[in-house]
Amino acid sequence: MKKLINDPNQVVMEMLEGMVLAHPGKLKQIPDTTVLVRSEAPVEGKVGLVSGGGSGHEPSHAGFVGKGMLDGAVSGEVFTSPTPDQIFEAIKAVNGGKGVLLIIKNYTGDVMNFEMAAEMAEAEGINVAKVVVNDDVAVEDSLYTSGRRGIAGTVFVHKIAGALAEQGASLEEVEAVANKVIKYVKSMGMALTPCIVPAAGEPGFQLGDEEMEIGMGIHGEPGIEKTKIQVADQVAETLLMKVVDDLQLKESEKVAVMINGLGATPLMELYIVNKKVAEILQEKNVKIHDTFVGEFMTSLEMAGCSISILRLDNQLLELLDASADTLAFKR
Amino acid sequence: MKKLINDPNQVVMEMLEGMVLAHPGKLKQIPDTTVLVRSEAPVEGKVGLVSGGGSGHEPSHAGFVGKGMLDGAVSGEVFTSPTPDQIFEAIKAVNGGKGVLLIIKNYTGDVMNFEMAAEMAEAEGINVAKVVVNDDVAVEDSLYTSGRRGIAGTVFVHKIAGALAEQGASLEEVEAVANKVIKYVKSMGMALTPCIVPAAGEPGFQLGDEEMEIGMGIHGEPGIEKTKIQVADQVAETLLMKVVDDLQLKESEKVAVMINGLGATPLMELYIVNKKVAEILQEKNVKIHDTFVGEFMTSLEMAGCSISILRLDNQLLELLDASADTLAFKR
Amino acid sequence: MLFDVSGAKHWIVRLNQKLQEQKKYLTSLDQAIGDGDHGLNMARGFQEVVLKIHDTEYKDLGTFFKDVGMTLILKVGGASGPLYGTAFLKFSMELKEKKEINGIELGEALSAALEGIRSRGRAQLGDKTIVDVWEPVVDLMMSEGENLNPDELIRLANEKMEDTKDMEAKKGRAAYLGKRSIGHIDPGATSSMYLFEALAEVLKGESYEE
Amino acid sequence: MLFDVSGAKHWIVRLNQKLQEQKKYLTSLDQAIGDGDHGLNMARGFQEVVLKIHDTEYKDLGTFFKDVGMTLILKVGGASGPLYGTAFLKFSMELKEKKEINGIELGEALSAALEGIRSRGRAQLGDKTIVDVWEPVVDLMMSEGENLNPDELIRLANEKMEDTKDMEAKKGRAAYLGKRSIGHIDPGATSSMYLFEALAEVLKGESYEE
Ligand SMILES: Nc1ncnc2c1ncn2[C@@H]1O[C@H](COP(=O)(O)OP(=O)(O)O)[C@@H](O)[C@H]1O
Ligand SMILES: Nc1ncnc2c1ncn2[C@@H]1O[C@H](COP(=O)(O)OP(=O)(O)O)[C@@H](O)[C@H]1O
Ligand SMILES: [Mg+2]
Ligand SMILES: [Mg+2]
Ligand SMILES: [Mg+2]
Ligand SMILES: [Mg+2]
Repeated sequence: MKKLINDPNQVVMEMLEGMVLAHPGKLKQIPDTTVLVRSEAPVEGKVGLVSGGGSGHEPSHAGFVGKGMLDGAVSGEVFTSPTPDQIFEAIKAVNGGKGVLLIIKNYTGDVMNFEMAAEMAEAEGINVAKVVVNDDVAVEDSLYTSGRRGIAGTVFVHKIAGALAEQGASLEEVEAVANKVIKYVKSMGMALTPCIVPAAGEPGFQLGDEEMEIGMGIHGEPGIEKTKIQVADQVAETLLMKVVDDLQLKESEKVAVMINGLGATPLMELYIVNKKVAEILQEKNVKIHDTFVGEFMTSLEMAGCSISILRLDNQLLELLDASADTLAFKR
Repeated sequence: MKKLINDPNQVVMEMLEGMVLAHPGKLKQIPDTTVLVRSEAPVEGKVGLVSGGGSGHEPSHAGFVGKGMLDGAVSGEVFTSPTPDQIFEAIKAVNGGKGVLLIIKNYTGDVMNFEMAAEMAEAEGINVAKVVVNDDVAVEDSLYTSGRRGIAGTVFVHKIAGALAEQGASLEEVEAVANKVIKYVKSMGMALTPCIVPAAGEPGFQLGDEEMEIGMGIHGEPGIEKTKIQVADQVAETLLMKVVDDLQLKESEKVAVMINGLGATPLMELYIVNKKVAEILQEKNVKIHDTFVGEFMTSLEMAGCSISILRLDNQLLELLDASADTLAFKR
Repeated sequence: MLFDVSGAKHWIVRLNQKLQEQKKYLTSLDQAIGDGDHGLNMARGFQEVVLKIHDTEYKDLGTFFKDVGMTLILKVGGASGPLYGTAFLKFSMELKEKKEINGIELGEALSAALEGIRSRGRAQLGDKTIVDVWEPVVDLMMSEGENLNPDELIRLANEKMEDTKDMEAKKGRAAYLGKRSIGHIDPGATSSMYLFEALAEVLKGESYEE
Repeated sequence: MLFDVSGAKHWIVRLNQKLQEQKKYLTSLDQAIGDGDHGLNMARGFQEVVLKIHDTEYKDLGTFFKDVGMTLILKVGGASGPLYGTAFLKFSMELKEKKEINGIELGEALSAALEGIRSRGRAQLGDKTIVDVWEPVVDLMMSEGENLNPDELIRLANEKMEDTKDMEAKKGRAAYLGKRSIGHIDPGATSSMYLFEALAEVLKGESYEE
C-alpha cells in the first residue's frame, strides 16, 4: 500500500484538519466531531442542508459545503457511514430555524445512521426531512431489496436543493426539489483498478491486467460483471445507454452530463469519454445544457469513471445554473 | 496499461474534442490545431496570454483558459512540447493588438519550440514577450546547465499575469509581473508510482513497493533520489523545507500555498500533507494568505504530489485574489 | 443457569477477543460481497466497548448493556453499528435494574434485541444478513429456556452462518451483487455467530484470560 | 563521391527504417535519463517525412531537405524536433538549387546544419547531447572530404555515441539528473548515430528495400 498518510487509523481526522487549515474562511469544524460546516453556519432563515457518508469519496462531501450547496458535511471512517451522534451534531450546527434536509446516499448503513440522527434531532424539536439518493442504474431497482445505490448523481442533488434553499424556500419545497432531482438523475460507473482502504491495507477486490468491472460501486463493491477491458468509446456507450434507457430520455429533452473520475483516472481520459458521450447524445438529438468533467465522487485511488445524466426541466435548469461557491463546485 | 482511451496515438485530439464538447461556451478550438482559446478570443485591447506544453498535465493548460487567466493553450503530444506552428496559431488567435505573452515552462524542447514560434510571430509584426518558469528547487540552479524545470508554480504565473492583463496593463507590465511571480514561486515534488505514456505503453521508470522518488519531475523524469517510502508528515517536511530555504522565507511574510496532486493521489492525502505544511509554516510565523489543494499540474496517473510556495507582496496578493473564471481555477 | 454482570463482562470481552482475532477474516468476507470493512468496524467498535466497560463498576445488567449499545452506535457506523447497537440497547431495556437473570429471561431479552434489529434493518429470514443467525438461535433459546445446551447453541449458530453461503442477498450492501452474492458466507452472519459462540462459552462456565 | 536527390531519399528512408526498428530502444534510453519519448518523437517525425517525400518529385537537394526540416519542425515537437528540424533546414539552405554535390560540399552543408543545432540548443561538446556525435563526425567529413571512408564514419559515430555514457548531462532533460545521468548513453546521440550510419550506408552504395 503506497499512500501519503501517517497513521492509517487517523486519516479522516488529519484530512479534516488539513481542510480547515487550507480553507479557514470557508469551513469550520465542530469541535471533537468529523463535521465540517460553512463558516457562517447556521444561516438564519434558511433551510440547512446536511450530507455525508463514509470518507474516501473526496471532494464529497465537504468539498460541496458553501454558499448555494451544503451547509454541513459529516465524514465517517473510510467507506463507513458516520455514526448518528456525528450527524446529529451537524444537524444542530446548521439549523437556522427553518429545518434541516438530510441528503442520504442509499446504503443500509447511511440510511440507518441518518435515520437515528433524525430521530435524535426531532426529539430536540428540530424539523428534519430526509431524501435518499439512488441513482446507480447498475443495480436492479426492487422493492424487496436494498434498492439502488447513491453515487455521483448525489452532487446534483446538493447543487439544486442547495440553490433553492439559498433562495429562502421552505423545508417542504427543498425536499420536493431534491426528490425531483433524485427521480431525474441516473448514473453508472466502471473500474479499471481497485482501491485500498488505508486501515485494511489491501485492495478490496482484484482485477486482472485485461479486466475491468462494469457497474462498479464507489466502495469497491463489485459491479454487475467483470469483462475484458474495452476502449473508451465502448465503455462510454455501455454506461450511457444503460442510463439513457433507464431515464427513457426522449428527443429534444435537455440534460446535464457529469463525467466523474473515481480517483486515479486522468482528466485526459475523462474528456475522451465525454467526447463519445456528447456524440451519442447529439445523435439522439438530446440537448446538453451543461457538462461537468472531473472528480466529484471518488473511491480513493480507484481508476475508472461514472457517467451521470440529469434530465432538466425549467426549474432544475435554473437552479443548476444558480451561483454556488464551494471548494469543488463553483458557478 | 489500463487506460480509458481508444487509440494511444489519438489521445490528444480526442481529449481536446471532448473538452470543447463539454464547454462550448468557454473554449473554442482553432480548426486543425491543438490550440484551445477563450471563446471570446481575441480580446481587443488586452495582452494575450499563451501557455502550453506537452499533454498529460491536465488541467494544465487548457483548464486555465478563461477570464482572468490564459487566452490560449497549446497542447503537444503527451509529455512532448508542441511544435512552433501550433504555438504560432495560438499567438495569432489571441492577439488583441496589445501583444502576446508566452508563458513557457523551462524545458529545452518547450523553450526552443516557443522561441521559434515567437520568431514566426515577430516576422508577422506581432509583439511577443516570453517568460520562462523554473520553480522546481529539486534541480540545481546553474548557468551552465538547462537550469530548473517549470512545474506546478506555473499556475500562479497564469493567475497573476492573467489578472494584470485583464486590467488592461501593457505587455511590458504583464511580462514584469510574470517575472516577479517566477522569482517568488518555488516548488518541489515527489512520486509514489510512475505513469504510463499511452503511446509508450510502459511505465517511464520503476519504483519498488517500498520506494518513492523525491524531486520528481512532471514527465516521469527521475528526481534527486530514490528513498524508502516515508509518512506524509516527513514527505511534507522534506519538500517544504527545501522550498522555504530556497525562497529564504522570513517571519511574518505572506505566502500562497499549493498542494498539487500528480494524478492518482486522493484529495484526502493532499489534505493530510497540507495539515503538516500549514503547521510548519505557522510555527515559522509565516502568514498563509491562501491555500490551493487539488490537481493543477499532473503527470497522467502518477501518484505523488508537489508543494509550491509563492511569496506575496501587495501587488501579487491583490492579483491572486482577483476574479478568474476558468475550468480549473475560479475565484 | 444464572447470568449476571460478571458473566456479561465475560461475554463481551470474549467476543471482542474473537473479533480482534478474526478481523482480517471478517474483512475478507466483506471484500467478497461488500466493501471490506466489516472486520474493521466490529473490531473498532468492540475495542471501544471493552475500554468503556473495563473500569466501570456496573450494578445491573441494564446499565451495562446500555453502555455496550451506546458505544457501538457511537463508534461503529456503517450498517453493523446501528444494527448491533440497537440490538444491545433493546436488550438493555429488557434488563433494566436486573442484577441476574435465568435462561428464560435471557432468551426473552435476546428476542427483544432481535426485534430491534428487525425494525432497524427490515431484513427477513433468508435475506443473507445477521438475522439469519439471530432468528434461529433466539428461537432455540426461547424454546429450551433453562434446558439450553450451550454446545447445541454453538452448533446451530455455525450451521445457520454456513447456510447464508447459498443465499442471494436481499438486504445490505451484498444485495447490489444480486446472484453474484451466492457462494459467499455473509460477514454479519459470521460476526453474529461469534457473538453467540462467546455467549455459549460463558454459559458453559469456561474460564478465559483477559 | 556524388550525392544527389536519389541518394538523399535513400538516406532518409533508411534512417526512418532504423528509427522505426529502434523506437523502443531509443525510448528506453530516454526513460533512463529523460521522459521516455525520444523513440516516439523520432519515429513519428521521420514517418511523416517519408510520407511527405514519397510522392513528391524533387528537382534539387535544397527543396528536398527543406521539406525534411519543415516536416520535422511541424511534426516532432519536444527538444529533438527543433534541433533536427533546424539542422535539416540549415542543411537545405546550403544546398539551394544544387542537384548533386561532392563529399566536400556535403561536409560543408553538414557543418552548417551543426551550427544550426548549436545556435538553437546552445550545447557544447561534452554536454551529453546530439552535439557529441555531430561535432566529431562533421569534423571528420570536413577533413576527409572526397577521401571519406564511410566505414570510418560509422565507427566514429558509434564510438562518440558510446562516449556519452560516461558524461554528466549539462543540457536537455537529462541535466536535471546531475550525476545520476552518468552511466547511460544519451538517446539523442544514439539517434544521431543512426542518422550518420544511414548516410554512410548510402555513401557506400548499399542497396535497400523500401
Ligand atoms: N438490513 C439489514 N438487516 C440486517 N443485517 C444487515 C442489514 N444490512 C446489512 N446487514 C448486515 O451487515 C453486514 C455488513 O456490515 P458492515 O460491513 O459493517 O457495514 P457496511 O455494509 O455498511 O459496510 C452484512 O454482512 C449483513 O449481515
Ligand atoms: N540543448 C540541446 N542541444 C542539443 N541536443 C539536445 C539539447 N537538449 C536536448 N538535446 C537532445 O535531445 C534528446 C532528447 O530528445 P527528446 O526526448 O525527443 O526531447 P525531450 O527531451 O523534449 O523529451 C537528448 O537525448 C539530447 O541528445
Ligand atoms: Mg462500510
Ligand atoms: Mg519529451
Ligand atoms: Mg462493509
Ligand atoms: Mg524525451
